[in-house]
Amino acid sequence: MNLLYTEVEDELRASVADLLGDRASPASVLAQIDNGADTALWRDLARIGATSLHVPEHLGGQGASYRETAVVAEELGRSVAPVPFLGSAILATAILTHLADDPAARELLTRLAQGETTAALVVPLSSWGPTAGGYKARSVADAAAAEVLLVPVEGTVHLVEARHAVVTPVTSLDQTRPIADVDISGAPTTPLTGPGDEAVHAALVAGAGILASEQVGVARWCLDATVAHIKARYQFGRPVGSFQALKHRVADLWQSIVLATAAARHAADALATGVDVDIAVSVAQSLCSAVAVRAAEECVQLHGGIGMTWEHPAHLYLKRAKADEIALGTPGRHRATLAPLVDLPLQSTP
Amino acid sequence: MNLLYTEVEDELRASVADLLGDRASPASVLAQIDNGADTALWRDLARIGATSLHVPEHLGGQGASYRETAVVAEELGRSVAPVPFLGSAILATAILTHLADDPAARELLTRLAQGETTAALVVPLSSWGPTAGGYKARSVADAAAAEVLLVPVEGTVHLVEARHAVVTPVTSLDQTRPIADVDISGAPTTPLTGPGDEAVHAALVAGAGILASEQVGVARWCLDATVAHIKARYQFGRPVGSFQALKHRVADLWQSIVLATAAARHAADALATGVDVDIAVSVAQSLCSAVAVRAAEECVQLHGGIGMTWEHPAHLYLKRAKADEIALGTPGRHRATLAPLVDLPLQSTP
Amino acid sequence: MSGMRDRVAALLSAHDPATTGRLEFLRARFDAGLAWVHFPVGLGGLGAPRDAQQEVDLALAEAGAPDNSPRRIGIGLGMAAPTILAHGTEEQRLRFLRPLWTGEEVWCQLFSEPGAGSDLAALGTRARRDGDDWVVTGQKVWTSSAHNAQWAILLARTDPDVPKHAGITYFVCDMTAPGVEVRPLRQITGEAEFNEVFLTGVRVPDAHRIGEVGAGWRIAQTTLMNERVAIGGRPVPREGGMVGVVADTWRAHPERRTPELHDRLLSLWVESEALRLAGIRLRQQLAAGSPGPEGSAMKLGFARLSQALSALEVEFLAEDGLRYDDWTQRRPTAVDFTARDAGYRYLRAKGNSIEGGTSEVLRNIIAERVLGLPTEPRSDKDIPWKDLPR
Amino acid sequence: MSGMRDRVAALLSAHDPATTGRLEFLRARFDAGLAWVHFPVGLGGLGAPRDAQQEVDLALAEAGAPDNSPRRIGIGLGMAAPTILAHGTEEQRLRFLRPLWTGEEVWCQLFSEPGAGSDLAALGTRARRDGDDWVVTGQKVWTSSAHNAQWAILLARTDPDVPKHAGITYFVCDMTAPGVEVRPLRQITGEAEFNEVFLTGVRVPDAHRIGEVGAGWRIAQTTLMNERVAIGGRPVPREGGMVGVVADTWRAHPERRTPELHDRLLSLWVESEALRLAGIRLRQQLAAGSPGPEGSAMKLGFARLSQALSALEVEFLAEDGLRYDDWTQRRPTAVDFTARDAGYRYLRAKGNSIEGGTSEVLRNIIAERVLGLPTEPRSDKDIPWKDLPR
Repeated sequence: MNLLYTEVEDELRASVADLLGDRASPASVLAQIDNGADTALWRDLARIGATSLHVPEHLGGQGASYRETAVVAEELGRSVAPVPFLGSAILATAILTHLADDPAARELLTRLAQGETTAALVVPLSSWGPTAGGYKARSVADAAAAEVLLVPVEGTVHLVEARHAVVTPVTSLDQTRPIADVDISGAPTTPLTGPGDEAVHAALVAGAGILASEQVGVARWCLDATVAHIKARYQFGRPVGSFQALKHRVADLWQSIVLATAAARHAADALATGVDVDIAVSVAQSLCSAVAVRAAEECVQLHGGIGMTWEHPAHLYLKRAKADEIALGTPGRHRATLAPLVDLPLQSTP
Repeated sequence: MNLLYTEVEDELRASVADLLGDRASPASVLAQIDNGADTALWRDLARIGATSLHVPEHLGGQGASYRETAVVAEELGRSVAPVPFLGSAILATAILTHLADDPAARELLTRLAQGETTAALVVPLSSWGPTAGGYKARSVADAAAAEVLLVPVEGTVHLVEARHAVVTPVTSLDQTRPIADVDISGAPTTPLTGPGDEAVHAALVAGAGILASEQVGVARWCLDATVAHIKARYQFGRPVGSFQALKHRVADLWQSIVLATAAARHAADALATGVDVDIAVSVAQSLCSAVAVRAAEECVQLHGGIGMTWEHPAHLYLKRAKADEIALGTPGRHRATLAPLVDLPLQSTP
Repeated sequence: MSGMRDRVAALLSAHDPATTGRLEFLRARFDAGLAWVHFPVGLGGLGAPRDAQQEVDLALAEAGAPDNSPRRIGIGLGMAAPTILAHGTEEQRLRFLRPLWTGEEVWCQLFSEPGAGSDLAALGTRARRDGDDWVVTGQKVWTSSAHNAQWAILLARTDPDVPKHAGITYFVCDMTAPGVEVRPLRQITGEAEFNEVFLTGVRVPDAHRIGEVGAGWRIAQTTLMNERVAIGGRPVPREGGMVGVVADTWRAHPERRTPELHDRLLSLWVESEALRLAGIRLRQQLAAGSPGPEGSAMKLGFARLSQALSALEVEFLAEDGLRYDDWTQRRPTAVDFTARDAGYRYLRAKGNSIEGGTSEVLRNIIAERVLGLPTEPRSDKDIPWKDLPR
Repeated sequence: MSGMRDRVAALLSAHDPATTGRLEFLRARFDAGLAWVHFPVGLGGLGAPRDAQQEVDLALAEAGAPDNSPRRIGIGLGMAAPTILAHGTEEQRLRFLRPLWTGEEVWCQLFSEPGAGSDLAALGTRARRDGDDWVVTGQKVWTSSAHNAQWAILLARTDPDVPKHAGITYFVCDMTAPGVEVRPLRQITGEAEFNEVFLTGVRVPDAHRIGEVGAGWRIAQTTLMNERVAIGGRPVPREGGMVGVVADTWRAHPERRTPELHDRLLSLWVESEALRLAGIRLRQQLAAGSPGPEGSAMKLGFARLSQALSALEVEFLAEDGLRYDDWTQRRPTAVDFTARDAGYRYLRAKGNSIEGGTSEVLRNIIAERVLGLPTEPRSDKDIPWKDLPR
């Protein structure tokens, strides 16, 4: 188990951070908030390989692992860039990787990996655990920008061209992650061979595990922004960051981010190695969801009035953190998942 | 609904506080901790009428109500005096009041009210909700000092002379509230006529409601002691109470005690009037249990090292608060009780 | 008290609400001393006890009389009026109070600044004397109703060379005067309840100064005290407010319930009920003539609970919690937690621990004024405002 | 590293653990430089990297060699030894380190005082120079092992006329000297792990002074830094520590489980696992040569979790949680959370946020040293110790 960032990962982080710093600073994200997904940025992320790290090379990917992908997720969380990373590069890609014996899956996967198109998994973003799937789904992440939809119906994943489906964008609480309602009734579909339920499960687990790293990125931005603000903001003739109550609160926040970072790294490492995956992912989701929300809430509060304004980017992180808490299982649902895995049942099995 | 303290109640509080100040200061309680119940103090409390306020005058009591009794409970909480108030003056007395059609019950009630003897209800102090009762019970409050035991068995309350029972004192976490294991197997019993289950239920409800006021008293002592300490304790050339993080913590504590006081007053008022009793009691227990524990824990922590020593009385309040949290239903059990009462069920009833 | 009933009857018989115009009725009510009975005679009151008002309001409401839309003119009623009464000249009282109460003239408050929030006394908007006028320049923020207001109560710095509390003066500012620019201030909910107000060379006649030059800070305490009382003062029924909204959401969605959320909801329900009871207790204390400091506990609790409850609601709603009703920049005149969706409640509630005094400042006040804890070492009290670090 | 294996083999062949007396073996190990390999040659070490130690310990344990009971002599190993190495004279190192490491001489620490806890630099125990000796008078507290100790590291004030940090000197004090009185200090658990130590005219030779006169505060930082490292340094398996104890209690009592406690336990389980992972991460950083500041996060988390978990356990046990195992004033030499009942764990855990630096002080340190937040205004740094308010 390696919970550190490798040198390669640090370099990757630096190049992603450079790109995002140029193209998706919080201020520029805020300015373009009504434009939906930033497809130009997405293509550039694909060009530096950041969207297909965990896809094998023979399928057009970088042949690295979820460890590296998690580093990208952290940086994307830190910038709240509106790109279809979770929906396309994680969820859809994981499904296709799992069903890669099917030539249509393989073909699409290669196109996704090369950034030529994006896809979405048609389940509500809040999904966790066995998912019924079906012809309709509400609150589907990154569906509006997707050209291809992956629709699980009765154990089989179907591939549907988005132009044949009814994709209705809805107003998203998280303004930097568009959601849509999807209805594929009557659309021509290509069923993919292979175990669909398993593929969906694997995708949700991978998504939840990588989401934890995104949440760490969100939390870190919030901590950094808060610390910078309370150093610079003077009230009562002192920087407000010299007041002990505020110092203790940001210290506690830092402490919780130390824990969240370890948990998220463990989840990414587990996804990469296949060891201890289910426990690692649900531990990370339970913890990192709560830490990101708390960090964003403290960020708004400790910015005082300015944090309540539209012009300050703090709200983008609050909305992302709150939506991420729901995404791919709430903390409570992940704890319920953990209970039997760690032999802490509510009821004894007879 | 009157949530204030009346003038009469204020006077009652003053006289009880006077007596306890003389005879049961925290230091003197601590010094006598190994002696069990303070029977001399109990007799003096009875002499000023403080132990039978809610008992009708024709049964030897003061003919007041649970409102006044709750004020006494607050003061007893504030002093952690080791007297059998909860076990005898509340639980046993409530049972007997409910079964007062029975001459034996009436006769015992009168003796209790006049402070001639004490009794105990033989159920674990942790009981809440339907109680099986039976010939044996563990962790019974105030049983070791009781002359008479009230034992619910299969819907009937039995009166048993303590000398005929096996009463085994056990070491109590709360050193100021002795507990014992009781076994009445084979002892001669006098069954009391009347609805035993109802009587036990009424006693537990009254006990839980009054306990909330005791918890408020515990919490207030802890807040007062903490504030006094941090005003007087200098570190870094300043009173530690001038450090903002500590100020905010005691402010939050004060805020929670404001809420707890209102809830406890409401429970006492409801017990006195018979209106809204079940909701008022479970609201008060859920809240006041938690507030008392937090107050005691903060008290120990904010006293620093001295709060961890045996010689400082803070630990008596910590132990009382923690035991009270369990007594007559944990906060979680009271919330479970509330759920159907306030139409917030977990499962819908079909 | 029966005197009140007679006066109400007299007003109603002289001005039948069914046939009298709204404004005419309100003016008549003011002139009858039934506007705020605890105000002096001639200024809309009768010098009666404050709690006689309830009976008057009730009787008039029963008779179908129009009210003065108190929520729309809350700042005038709650903050400007008590201040003008306490510190204004007789001329100012006569000029301002009647149209304030009838709602003919809406008021707003120009106190907070971008650089002076919790530390209001650090404010930097300058007023310089020029003949019979003051010339005011600066920027104010978090001003509700500024776009509808005729008048503002204004704090401005008239002397930067003395310590910050000593150099502030209290004015009434005409919001229609040249140099007053109001810009909507958009919030994280998307709407713009508040405004930024830019003051550029605005001329305020000295006759619109309230109190002495340099006495503004002390006078502002009257205003702010009344703000806090107003916030803690509303009675609520069981499950009133946010808890009721969230409880109803729970009841409507059995399929989304989990044991974890159940216990959290019940905890918050319990705390909301206790806060409600504490509010009742506080009002009983006020009625008994012994007001306690519990108002600050109410405000802290209200902020905490509205945030925790709305957070739980969004989480509970899961796929619906991911949605938002509308990001349009609306211009609401009052906050209504029930008219919008869960996401709005969650975001708007974040302001509850900031507006009207942050929870951090409230905790300081409780610690120092209620619990008597020592203040922190301060360096900003004795040095001239212009030399403060910022 | 293979050099280590050869040295271990050489030690074992010269001193077969099966036939060599314990003390004799430990002395031989020290003299072979295998006690603490990162110490210098001649002082029990080889000047090797710190992480070579693990291999040595493992190889010796496998060979059945006795260890030096590190928990019994933790203060000597963790605090006195690094300080003597860093700041002592060669004579002092040679005199003290060997019997310290072998456990022949137990050490304790005379730092904290009733009036100087978090603010250790305010300590008032006086040391006055008298010929070749210092004469020490004062009271120390929270001294573990004082009743078994031969030696103490001692901080005393040698100059009250300079600011508090400047007037402290670091000594080694003979605990068997006349004037040293050790009294057990009973805790809320009933037991007395710690002691109060009263020093009355205790003579300490100047040769037992560590470092310069007045340099005590700086030197003490070495000691305290090593204390913090020691606390954060133990690796734990999943469900190691308090969480495992409480999880087992949960497993043992299906009849007491409720959904509410279930979710709380799982939350704490998750946090405990994350803390464990953070500890692993911290050790991986150390091993990679880039230690982070996460040690303070570990200590904060450990205190919080041990308290929350034990509190839950007592509540879960209900009628059994009302009981306590034993109030006897025991004299344990080390804390063992597993050897006693839930009530003991609950009470003892309260100390985890106080001992070795309170959680409040830790938060200050994190805020200032990790996050770079400004210090509070301080008045106590520049005035003579004797003039400090107290």
